[in-house]
Amino acid sequence: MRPFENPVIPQRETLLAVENVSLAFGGVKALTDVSFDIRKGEIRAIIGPNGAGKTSMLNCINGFYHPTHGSITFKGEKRRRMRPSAAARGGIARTFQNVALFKGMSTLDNIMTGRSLKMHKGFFWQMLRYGPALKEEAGHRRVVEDIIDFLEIQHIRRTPVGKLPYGLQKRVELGRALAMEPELLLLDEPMAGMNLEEKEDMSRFILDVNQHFGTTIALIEHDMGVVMDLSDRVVVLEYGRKIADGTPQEVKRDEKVVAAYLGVAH
Amino acid sequence: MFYREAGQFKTTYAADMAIFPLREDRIGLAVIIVCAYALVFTGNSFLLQAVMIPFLVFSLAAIGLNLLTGYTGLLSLGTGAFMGVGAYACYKLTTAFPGLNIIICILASGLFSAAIGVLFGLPSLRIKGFYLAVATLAAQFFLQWCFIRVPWLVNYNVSGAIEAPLRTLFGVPIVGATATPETRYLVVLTLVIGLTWVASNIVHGRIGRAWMAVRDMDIAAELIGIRLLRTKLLAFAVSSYYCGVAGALLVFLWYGGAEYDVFNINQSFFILFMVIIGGLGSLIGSFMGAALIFILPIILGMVMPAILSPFGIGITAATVEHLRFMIVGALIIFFLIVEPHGLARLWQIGKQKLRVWPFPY
Amino acid sequence: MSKMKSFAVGAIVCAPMLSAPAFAQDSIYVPLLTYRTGAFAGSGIHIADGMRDYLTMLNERDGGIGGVKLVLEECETGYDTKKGIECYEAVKSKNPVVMNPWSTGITLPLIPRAAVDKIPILSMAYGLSASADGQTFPWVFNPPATYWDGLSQIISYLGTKEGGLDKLKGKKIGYIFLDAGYGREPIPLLEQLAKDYGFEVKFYPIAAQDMQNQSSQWLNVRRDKPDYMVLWGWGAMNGAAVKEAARTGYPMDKFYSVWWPGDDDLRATGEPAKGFKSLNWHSADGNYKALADIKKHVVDKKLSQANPDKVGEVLYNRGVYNSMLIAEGIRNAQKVSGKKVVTGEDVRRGLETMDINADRLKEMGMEGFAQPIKLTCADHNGHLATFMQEWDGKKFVKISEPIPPMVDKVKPLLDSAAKDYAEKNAGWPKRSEACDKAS
Amino acid sequence: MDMLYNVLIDPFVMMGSAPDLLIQTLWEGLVAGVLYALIALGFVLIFKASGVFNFAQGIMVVFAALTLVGLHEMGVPALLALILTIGVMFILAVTVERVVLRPLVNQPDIILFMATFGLTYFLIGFGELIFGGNPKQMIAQELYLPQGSTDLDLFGGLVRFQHIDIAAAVIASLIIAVLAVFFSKTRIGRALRAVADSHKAALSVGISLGQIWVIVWFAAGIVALVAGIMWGARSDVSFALQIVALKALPVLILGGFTSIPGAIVGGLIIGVSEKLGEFYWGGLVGGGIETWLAYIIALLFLLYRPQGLFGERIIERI
Repeated sequence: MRPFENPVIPQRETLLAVENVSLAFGGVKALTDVSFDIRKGEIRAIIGPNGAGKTSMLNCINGFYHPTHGSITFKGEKRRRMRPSAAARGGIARTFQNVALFKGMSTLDNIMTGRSLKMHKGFFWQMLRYGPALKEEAGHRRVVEDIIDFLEIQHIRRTPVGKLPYGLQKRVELGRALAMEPELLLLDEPMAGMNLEEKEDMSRFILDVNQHFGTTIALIEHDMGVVMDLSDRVVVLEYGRKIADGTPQEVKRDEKVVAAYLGVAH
Repeated sequence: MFYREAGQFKTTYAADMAIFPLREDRIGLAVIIVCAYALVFTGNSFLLQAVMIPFLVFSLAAIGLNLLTGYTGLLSLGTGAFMGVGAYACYKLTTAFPGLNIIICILASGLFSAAIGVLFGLPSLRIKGFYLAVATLAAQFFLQWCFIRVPWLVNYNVSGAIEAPLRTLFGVPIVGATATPETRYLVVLTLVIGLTWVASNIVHGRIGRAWMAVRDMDIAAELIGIRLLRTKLLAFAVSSYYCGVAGALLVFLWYGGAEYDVFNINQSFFILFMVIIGGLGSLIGSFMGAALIFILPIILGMVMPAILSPFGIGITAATVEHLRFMIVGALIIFFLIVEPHGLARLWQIGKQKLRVWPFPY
Repeated sequence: MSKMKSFAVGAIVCAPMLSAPAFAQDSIYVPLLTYRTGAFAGSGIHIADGMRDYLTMLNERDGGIGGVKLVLEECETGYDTKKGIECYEAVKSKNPVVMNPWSTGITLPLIPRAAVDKIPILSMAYGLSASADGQTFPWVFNPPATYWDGLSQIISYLGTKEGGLDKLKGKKIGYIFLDAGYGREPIPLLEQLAKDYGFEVKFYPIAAQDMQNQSSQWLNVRRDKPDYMVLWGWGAMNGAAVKEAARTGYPMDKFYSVWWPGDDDLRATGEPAKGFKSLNWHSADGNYKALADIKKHVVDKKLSQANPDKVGEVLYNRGVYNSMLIAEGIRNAQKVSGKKVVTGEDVRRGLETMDINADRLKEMGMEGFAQPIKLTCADHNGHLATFMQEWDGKKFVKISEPIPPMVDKVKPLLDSAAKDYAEKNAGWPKRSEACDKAS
Repeated sequence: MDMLYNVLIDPFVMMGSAPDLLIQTLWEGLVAGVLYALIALGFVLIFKASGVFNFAQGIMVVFAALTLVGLHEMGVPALLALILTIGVMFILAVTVERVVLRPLVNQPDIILFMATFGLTYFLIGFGELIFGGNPKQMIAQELYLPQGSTDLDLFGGLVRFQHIDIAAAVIASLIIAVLAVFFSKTRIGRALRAVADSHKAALSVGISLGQIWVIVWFAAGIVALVAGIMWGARSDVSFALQIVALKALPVLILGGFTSIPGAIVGGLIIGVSEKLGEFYWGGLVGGGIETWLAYIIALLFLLYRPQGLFGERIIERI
């Protein structure tokens, strides 16, 4: 039940494999024949210029978009179509580029929604809010309070998230994703729009999550410094195609990547 | 001064999760409930029969709609029809099983309206916002047509209407003409308090959070594993259940008999006013909205002639009605401008002021 | 903060107004449930004016009834059941002597309450037809005719026109009706008559929300080509139906209606509506002493809300007739009980022993205005023979002698309906009220 | 089996055997459709420019017609009454902008929607207070609207075209043409489209939102007046008309809330299909299905195409 009790497993087996994925909307191709893998326990970065198809890639992984071609294998299971809620049940959680919190609810309730999948007491007990339902609720509340402590957001526990500054909202969103105790955590630009101090905090949280809970992380980020420091391996997309894949050092030296980022004509 | 939370510590999560964590709130609620029951002793049958019973019935319907529109963000204009399903179901149940306790009939009738609600909620997966609202109009008009067209629903009564037969609880008549306003009021009050308590439990737990998540951002809700269709349909079911029970109460404990036209589109709008003026996503707001939309016009009807007559202005019943319409319309706009989040938010702001009084903040 | 304040102030000002004012005990309180607003106001306004003006006239001319002033109070229902019930509760505590709900929807919920609250209901030619049975419904009165009477009168008029009811065999009769309890009530009788006399019936339901959008039903009429059309409408539906009939080219002289269309409904179509016929049981003009008195004592003194032109029109006179029944009920009650200030219980007895014969009509200045009517303990309706009137392009003109209802067809239906009602409403009280001798 | 025959074959046999009735039904459907479309058009104009779902459009139809007839009853000549009524609709537009919209700017859609409910109540009370609640006759003749009808012999039957209906169709097309020109050729029209796309964009090119709102509400008021005159001439002017106006809602879902051609085509589809449905299939279930048929049609259509007839396919982003 408690994420803190999970042992760190330094295994390096493949958790998720993307094979020849293409995605098109009408005539517009968002992704073309992209393949890469994510290994258990690593921090995998997906980078690329604007419009490279990074977010589309994440959307494919957690079932929000369905690839036009290709397949995605998660935990050894190969599939092409899947409902996002099925991805969630499979252990994929994510945060969003433009914070997608439940604005009318408090921080506490937002993170509690992350526990939805793990709450099983039925409608009858929910109606009475007594006995098993109350016990279950209190148990999950404990987990959520631990996450709140971990993310250092105790002071905004009861504030409606719509009223929070952007940086804190990002943190609450991470909290909600963590509450799902995911095996694979997808982070879409977790540090966008943050100042240096906030970025440092967020980097620390991401590393802590990875190390303490052993959660595999795939993240999209524009700040190259952060990407190079945090990630174990990097995949680079441009115009929906993969142009490089490897350790930060390898990618950094790649000519195509340099060209893509500096805007050199091909 | 009277409203201090300092010094009230919670030692368990369960205590902190209570719906009214503050001692002052709990005392206030207890006082209100005691007062509500004490109204029985006023013996004023107009107050009980024409003000309080309808107010409670409408509050219940408003809670029902609020669960759907306020908590789950699904706009519905079919409330009147769902109330009708409850009323007709209750009539069929109590005439088919005359020995069955009427309270059980009323509570069971909601199940039928829940089922119908689920059926008409199915499009909600694909349709959103005002489009869904218009889709619920299909339910409103279709069901209304069924009420008048299916004579089986009214037991083939020539009048085409349903009438509340005599039914007793512990030997005391609670339904039918011989039931006193006092007993009717007690039954309605108890049922409404009980159902409100259940609603409050639901919205404060897992299900309520799932509803609000769907309301605030359905895509994100789906991505954290909330099944949209199931959640929305549950909202339709629970909401329609409440509306259905309210409809059954309306016919059996208030009107005493009704034609299909009671459950027309205006009834739906009437409940929607209450929900929005009271505050979307607030149970207490549902009561406040019902009070404002239902009781205020009654008061206006009494006050206006009284205010105008000393000035020598004789005012006809029709003019009072016209002015009533105008004032209610203007007040709806006024309250929306003053506080778009409804009376419930005003109430919260008021409480906040009390909490910090005498300091400004 | 200022927002909060204004809200609080509003609440305080409103709070003490919930107490109802009581009336002095030397008067008789007659509440009038009327509707001058809403979708049916077009019919409601004239009726309300007629009712109010006649009773006001009695107050002005005679100082009330038997020397006791009437206290009149209108309560606006908007033809809405909810508001109607609110009105009932509001007036109940002021000891009303009789209720006129003026809506079938409001009447139905009030019927069971009448016996408990001891307030008789006078639903004049509307409401629950079965309530004509005084043994089952001692507190409800629906004179002078039920809808079943009305329908049988139309059919029997058609029979006379064809030269015998048996000549209706093979004819097609279209029934266009407001799709509500009111319009549906005559259907069982219509179906039975069709079986008995071998004619065919076509049904054209009009939903309340489509009252002014009837074109598809009239297309059906065009296709079916009924020999006769019978209209059972109310409010804006009547006017729209006549207009659509004219548009479709349905022959007006084959278009018949129950007694609810008013002059305005026909005037909207005007000349093309010539030949349209409807039932009525009272005069459609203003040449009576009672109406002249209304003009003199009420309209000319600016005590009326009515447009003076409307005095004497069908629906205005309908209101006058209703108030005449109220007044006679009260007058009779004074006689029966020996009290001046009568109660609802007395008026119930008064209505039950009411006998408005020709002499009495003359005394009231209503000779020829309507036919004599007599109610009894068993018969709360009177089943008056109504006559047919025709629209001549400008006004309604009486064109037939009174047509008696088909008692043999209607009576069994009424009896079984009353029995059915009492059976379905478990615990329906047996009549315990004693039966007074006619006065 | 009989039922299948009655549903699937018999209506078409009827259509074939009596083509005159079919044509008449189609014509009635088209006329009703034109009137639905006019009411829907008022909704669309306002929704497009201000994002407000104006529930008061139905009562505006009644209010406009009532003002026109009421003024005439007070002795104002018909054409002057028409001009005065247009003036009243302008005052209404300005008042709505000042009193309702401006204080509620940037509120959620549902709040503005509710505010128009308040407006509906107010206008009902106000209209009845001033003009009384009794139905009035439309002054069709005084406004030089054609009377009478033309009967055509077609397929051995008679098909009747009411002149007032033809006039309604012509006037409706004119209004649509004028609106189309207005939106594409004039500066204000283009500004309106800018507002529809983005309020911020409109502000940044220096268009006052307030003016735009007044203009669209005024335009919707005029459309309401036309709808009121036409429908009033068919039946009469009373508050019961407001309920007919609800029929514009399924038209809106079919056509989309923001599309003017959608409102027109949607109106015609709803009008024709409900008349056909009532005439050929209604009898099977006792008639009167017109009250809900339009909604069910719109609902089924939405399930198939949630964005409406002319809407863009929605790609959800996150």
